Amino acid sequence: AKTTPTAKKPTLGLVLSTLTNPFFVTLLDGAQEEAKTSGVTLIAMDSQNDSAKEASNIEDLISRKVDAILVNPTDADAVVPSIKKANDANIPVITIDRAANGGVVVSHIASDNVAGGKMAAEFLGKALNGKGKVVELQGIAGTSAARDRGTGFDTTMAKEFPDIQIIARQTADFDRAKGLSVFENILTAQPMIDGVFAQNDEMVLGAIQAAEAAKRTGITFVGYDAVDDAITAIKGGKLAATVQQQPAVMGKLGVETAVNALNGQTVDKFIPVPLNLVTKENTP
Amino acid sequence: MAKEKTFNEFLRNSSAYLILLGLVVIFTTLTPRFLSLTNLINVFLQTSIVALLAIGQTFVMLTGGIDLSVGMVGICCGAIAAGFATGYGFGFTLGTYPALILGLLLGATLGGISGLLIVLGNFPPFVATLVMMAIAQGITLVFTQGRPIAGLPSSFIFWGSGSVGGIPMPVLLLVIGVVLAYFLLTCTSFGLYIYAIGGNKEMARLSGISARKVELGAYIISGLTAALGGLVLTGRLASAQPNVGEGLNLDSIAACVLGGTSLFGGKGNMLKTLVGALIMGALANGLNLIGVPSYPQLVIKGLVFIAAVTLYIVSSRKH
Amino acid sequence: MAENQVSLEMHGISKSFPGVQALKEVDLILHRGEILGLVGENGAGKSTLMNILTGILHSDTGIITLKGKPVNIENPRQAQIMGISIIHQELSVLPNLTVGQNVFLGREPRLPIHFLVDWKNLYYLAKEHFKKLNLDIDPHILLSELSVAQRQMVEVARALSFKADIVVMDEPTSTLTEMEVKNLFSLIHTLKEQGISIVFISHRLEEIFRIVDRVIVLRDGVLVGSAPISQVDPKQLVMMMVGRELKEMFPKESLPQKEKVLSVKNLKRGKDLKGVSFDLHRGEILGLAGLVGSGRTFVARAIFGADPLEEGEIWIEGKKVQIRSPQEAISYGISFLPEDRKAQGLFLKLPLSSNIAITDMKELSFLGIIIFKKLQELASSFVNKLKIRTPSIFQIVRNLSGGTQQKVVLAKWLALKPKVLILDEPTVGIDVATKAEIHALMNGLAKEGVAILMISSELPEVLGVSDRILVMHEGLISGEFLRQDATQDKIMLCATGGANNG
Amino acid sequence: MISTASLKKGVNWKIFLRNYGIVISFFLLCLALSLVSDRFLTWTNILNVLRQSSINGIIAVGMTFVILTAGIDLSVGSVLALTAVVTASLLQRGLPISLVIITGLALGAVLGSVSGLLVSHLHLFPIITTLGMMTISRGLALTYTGGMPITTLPSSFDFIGAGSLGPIPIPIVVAAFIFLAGHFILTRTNLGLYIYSLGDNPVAARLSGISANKVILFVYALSGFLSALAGMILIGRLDSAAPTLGSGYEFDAIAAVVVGGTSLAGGEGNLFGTLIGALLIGVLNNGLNLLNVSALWEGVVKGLVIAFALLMYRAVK
Ligand SMILES: Nc1ncnc2c1ncn2[C@@H]1O[C@H](COP(=O)(O)OP(=O)(O)OP(=O)(O)O)[C@@H](O)[C@H]1O
Ligand SMILES: Nc1ncnc2c1ncn2[C@@H]1O[C@H](COP(=O)(O)OP(=O)(O)OP(=O)(O)O)[C@@H](O)[C@H]1O
Ligand SMILES: [Mg+2]
Ligand SMILES: [Mg+2]
Repeated sequence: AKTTPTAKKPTLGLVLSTLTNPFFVTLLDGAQEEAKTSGVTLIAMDSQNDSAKEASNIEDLISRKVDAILVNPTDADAVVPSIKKANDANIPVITIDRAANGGVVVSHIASDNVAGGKMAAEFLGKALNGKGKVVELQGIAGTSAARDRGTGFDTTMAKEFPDIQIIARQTADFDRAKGLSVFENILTAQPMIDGVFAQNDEMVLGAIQAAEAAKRTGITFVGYDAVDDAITAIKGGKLAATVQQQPAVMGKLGVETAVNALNGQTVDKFIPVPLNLVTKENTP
Repeated sequence: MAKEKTFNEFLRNSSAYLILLGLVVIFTTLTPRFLSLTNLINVFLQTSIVALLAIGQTFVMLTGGIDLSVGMVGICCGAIAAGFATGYGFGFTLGTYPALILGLLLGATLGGISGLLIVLGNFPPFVATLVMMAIAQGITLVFTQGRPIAGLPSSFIFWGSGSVGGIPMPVLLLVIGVVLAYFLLTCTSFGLYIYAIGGNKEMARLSGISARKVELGAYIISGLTAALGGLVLTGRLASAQPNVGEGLNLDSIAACVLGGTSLFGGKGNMLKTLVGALIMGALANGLNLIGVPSYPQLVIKGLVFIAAVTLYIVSSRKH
Repeated sequence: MAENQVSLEMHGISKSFPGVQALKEVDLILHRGEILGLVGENGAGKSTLMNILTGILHSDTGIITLKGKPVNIENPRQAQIMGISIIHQELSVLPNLTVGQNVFLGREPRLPIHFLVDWKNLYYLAKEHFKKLNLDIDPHILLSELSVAQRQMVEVARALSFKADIVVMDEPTSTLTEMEVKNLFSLIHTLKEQGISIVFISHRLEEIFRIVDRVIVLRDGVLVGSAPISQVDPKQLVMMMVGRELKEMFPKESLPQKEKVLSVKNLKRGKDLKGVSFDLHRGEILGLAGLVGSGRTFVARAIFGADPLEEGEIWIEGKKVQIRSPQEAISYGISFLPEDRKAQGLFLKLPLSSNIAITDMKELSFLGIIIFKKLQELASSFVNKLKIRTPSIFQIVRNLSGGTQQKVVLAKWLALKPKVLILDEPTVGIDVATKAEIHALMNGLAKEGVAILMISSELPEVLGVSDRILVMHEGLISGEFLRQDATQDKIMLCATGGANNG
Repeated sequence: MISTASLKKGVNWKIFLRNYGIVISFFLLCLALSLVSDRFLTWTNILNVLRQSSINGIIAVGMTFVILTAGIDLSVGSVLALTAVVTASLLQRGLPISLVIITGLALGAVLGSVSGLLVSHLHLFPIITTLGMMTISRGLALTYTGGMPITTLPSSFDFIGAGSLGPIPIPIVVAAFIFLAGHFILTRTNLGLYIYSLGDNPVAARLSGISANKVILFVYALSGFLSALAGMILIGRLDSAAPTLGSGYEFDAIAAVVVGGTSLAGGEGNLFGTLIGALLIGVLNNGLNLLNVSALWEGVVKGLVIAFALLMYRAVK
């Protein structure tokens, strides 16, 4: 790559809430690709879903005097003190996927989890013709993703499809193995299930496995995230739909925005990344 | 001969310090930023929560027990105190200080319940504190409804994010905590009994010590320091997070063990626990500074654990 | 007269454990300033009775009266407060505390701010206390650095540091040598003069006759006799204990053969062993005497591969061998009974049968699968041979009496049918009758050609059993005697280093 | 002290409770659940519970062996993950299934052996050694997969997780076999006796000529091996292998072992207790789902039930 002798190559820090979830790994991939093309150095850090580790990571980035910090917060409130620290050190901050509730943020790049939950509810409601029994598999209790997707789904269901009954809400911790065993148990408890919304694809794939093993058919499954496995499942007719956020796009936009901001351009305060409902009709 | 022995003795008594020193030297040669004042304060700051929990953990481990609930108890106390301070969930607001004190009291109570299960219910410490971990997590989730509690008064946040004379509050509290605990262990009969119980509970009982009370005391202290850690963490994150704290249990145990505390009780000391915690903090910070990606960081962390203990064991072997 | 003031009365004490009636309606009276001997076979109930007195166990029935007042002793602390202190049969000191901390544990001197320990004063008091007891131990060092005998003396020192009216001594001498015993006895006399009453338990009858005023005898948990010591002789006493007459205490028959089974040359390891050489012959019982800490145990451990050697050679049946682990030693036909049964010999949580069988599993199994019939036969045969008192061969060893446990460890090593048998204090805590049986057993083994190296701190035992006697002093062999030439005085002279100087 | 005629009886009753208390607690829990949910005592649900407990059960067998020697293995979950992703990637490359299974199991045994070697030969503390192994294995699993799950395994591999032998699902059959084999080793073989003796008194064990190092090596290798086996069943059931698999499994396994009465100090305990412990945890999870208990309350309920189950008999002493 060619470098201009005058401008020093900027260094960006990217703090991700976790790197053990494919969604964020994809986000990182998108960011790294963009970093390579635009010739910036990208330091990626993993907060392991732990707000305290996140604070440490951001402190370490400040120690390393990076030019800008991209953060995908573990939590909107918990990240605020760290953002303030970066503000004090005059390092611009961009939030990705999850917003921060305070501090000065140059730009926020995200798709809306509440809207995603709503999207899933609307699809499932229509698919069931507005009536039936639905199970919701929840993510790790206390995480914002679980909260927001749940809120979007629940309020929409209650408002738009009053005849649909949510007969069980159980957590499976965003985990496929737990999705499998929890749904096995729910299948035993509930003789009639028409639809399932899982707050991520991992859980829904586990649930599908359970339903197949129990030979229970006629259940409409809806997931969230559109991971590769889920797309395959949609193609195979096992999964009805999944809400696609575009993590790679988020990562790419994050780096782009940071570079633009460092170059003195004005950037939008909020850069939305559109959501997509992937169904059999529009599988990529 | 005699010289060799004393050298071995020196190694054995100070292997934890040597490992820390080794890490510092390695990271300093790899990146000049490591040894800067701000970064050293960072290391202490990042270590402080785990180290606070490790204080109480040391008491418990010295009696031959283990406390798996420290992380969750800390989070629970942080959440309840945040509730009192903001009115969330309670519908009324107390001042920051009453809230903090109630948080600490809650920690002592939860620790005390674990202790009672152990000394009266005859539970193995592992199970009793595992149960307490589940219950503390449950209380937190039910109380917060799974949402973080934000909007804390700044006087509350100060305890985790503020600083006095350039020294962050968590570090200050840690230093005070370690000094107090060190004093308690070395200068009081309670401290002596803690070691005695860890050596052999039955024999301590035969010596006329009320072993149950002392053991109970250790768990209460553990609950108390867990609460302190939780409150500081809440201040540091400017919000009570229902979902952190899972890793804190093993980290606090690891800090004790890296500092040379025996899992079978009776051996260990407070300063070395602090050093054990600093080893982990310095490692995480240093690896971040030199830019090791996150997955290999895990591998390196594991290797350093094993190497550290190897050094300790090999140096303490009698010949 | 003060002597006749009753200080303690235990009346109708019964106690049962699952499967065992340990005590049946036992009565005990202790006068002020009296030294009461409590004797009986292993498992007779002596320790159980004393544990009830000191609040460690609770009796099923019975009344305890202290100075005329009935009392209820709930726990050890209460017993201490009532002026009863005990030296436990098993070491009950804490290895990771210092000597001084051990002595004053639970009663540390305090600073004016009450919860602070006055360490300086504590160590000062400990030192003063040790001076009174004629003990040369630094109170600052960790207990784990002491030898077993020294630990026992710390235990004694601890019991005597209470302001007690009654001191119970449950086999205080079992790990002590002559010197310390003498020391202890003069202490006991001092206590007696101060009006303190003492219950003294020992399996060494000569000690009973030397020190006690009156003796009571337990057999199978029943009180079978009580008499002033002046009115009984050893034979009668033994008869009361075992219920039949015993013949010679140390019968000695075998004649050593000349064939060398084990030779060690110039064993060296730091200051513990400074060059030890000797030969052991087929069918010979070689006694190894010496003071506590003279290094006898190290010789045994070195031969058995338990500690690495710095220098030296070991020859077995004329072949030089390298022994780096107990496993290798066992493969050469060496057995080693360690001195500390609890720490090095027993599996307390396992049943008696497993404890005995464990060294011999290759014989007792097929393709690694245990043949239980054989295992049980082996265990039963040793239970019979050594008269091990147990409700069944599946009894958990923790629940056996002290002396019985010692028999279990011994059985474990005999089960191996060794060529060379090393016994480190083999009869510690074993009653007279069984001791005679063990000695007979040793003689029998020697006759069959087993070479035995016996370490013992009990000189009469060494003199009675050995064909030849080696004496150690500070890591070196300081004397050698044939059976017929040895006397207590000669051995003591070598053991204290006197022979080298003069 | 007055004689109490009932005391002798009382002693036996206490011993009975101490030995079988966990079984009684377990049946009481089952009874309670069958009263509140008519779905609980159905054949499918019983199979469910057994199948879900089988993975934890298999790991807990290895954990019991390790804990009996006074050790502990925190690395089981990560070893499971590492062996699972390696197995899955070999399967995707189209290697013959039997070969892949053998390789995976061998890898588990090797990883366990590394911990075992460190514990036995260098005398490192088991907890920190296996904690190190835990982070190393997790790191390797993540590095190897780049953090992404390996998906769509050949369907012929499904039988391990989803197949059944007659009416009994394969995972249950495997777990039953492992429990029986483990029980046999512990109670009927030299090795079993050596394991108990080593946990009871390592000094005496060494002096008794037991090759302590080999025994320790064996238990950790077994623990790794069984973690790998559990991992295969898991990926067979899930039809995918994520590097995050098995996190937290160490606690479930240790809980099963300890709730089942095995002492963390070693030398005391048995696999029957572990079996009941694993089933208790399995039934509890199942019951929480059947009764649709909210995620927020799950922790409290779980903690209280386990505490209550143990209080039933632990407090009598
Ligand atoms: N905790 C226990 N559980 C079961 N049985 C026990 C227990 N403690 C002691 N016993 C049994 O009670 C009997 C008396 O034991 P005790 O220890 O009092 O004997 P002792 O006279 O002190 O013998 P020794 O001379 O060997 O020390 C023995 O048969 C012993 O096995
Ligand atoms: N198993 C052991 N391992 C290490 N050191 C030991 C062991 N046994 C004894 N020692 C130490 O060895 C030193 C001297 O040995 P020891 O006192 O056993 O000699 P001894 O002549 O056999 O006397 P004793 O009659 O007490 O056995 C003591 O300081 C003691 O602590
Ligand atoms: Mg006794
Ligand atoms: Mg000795």
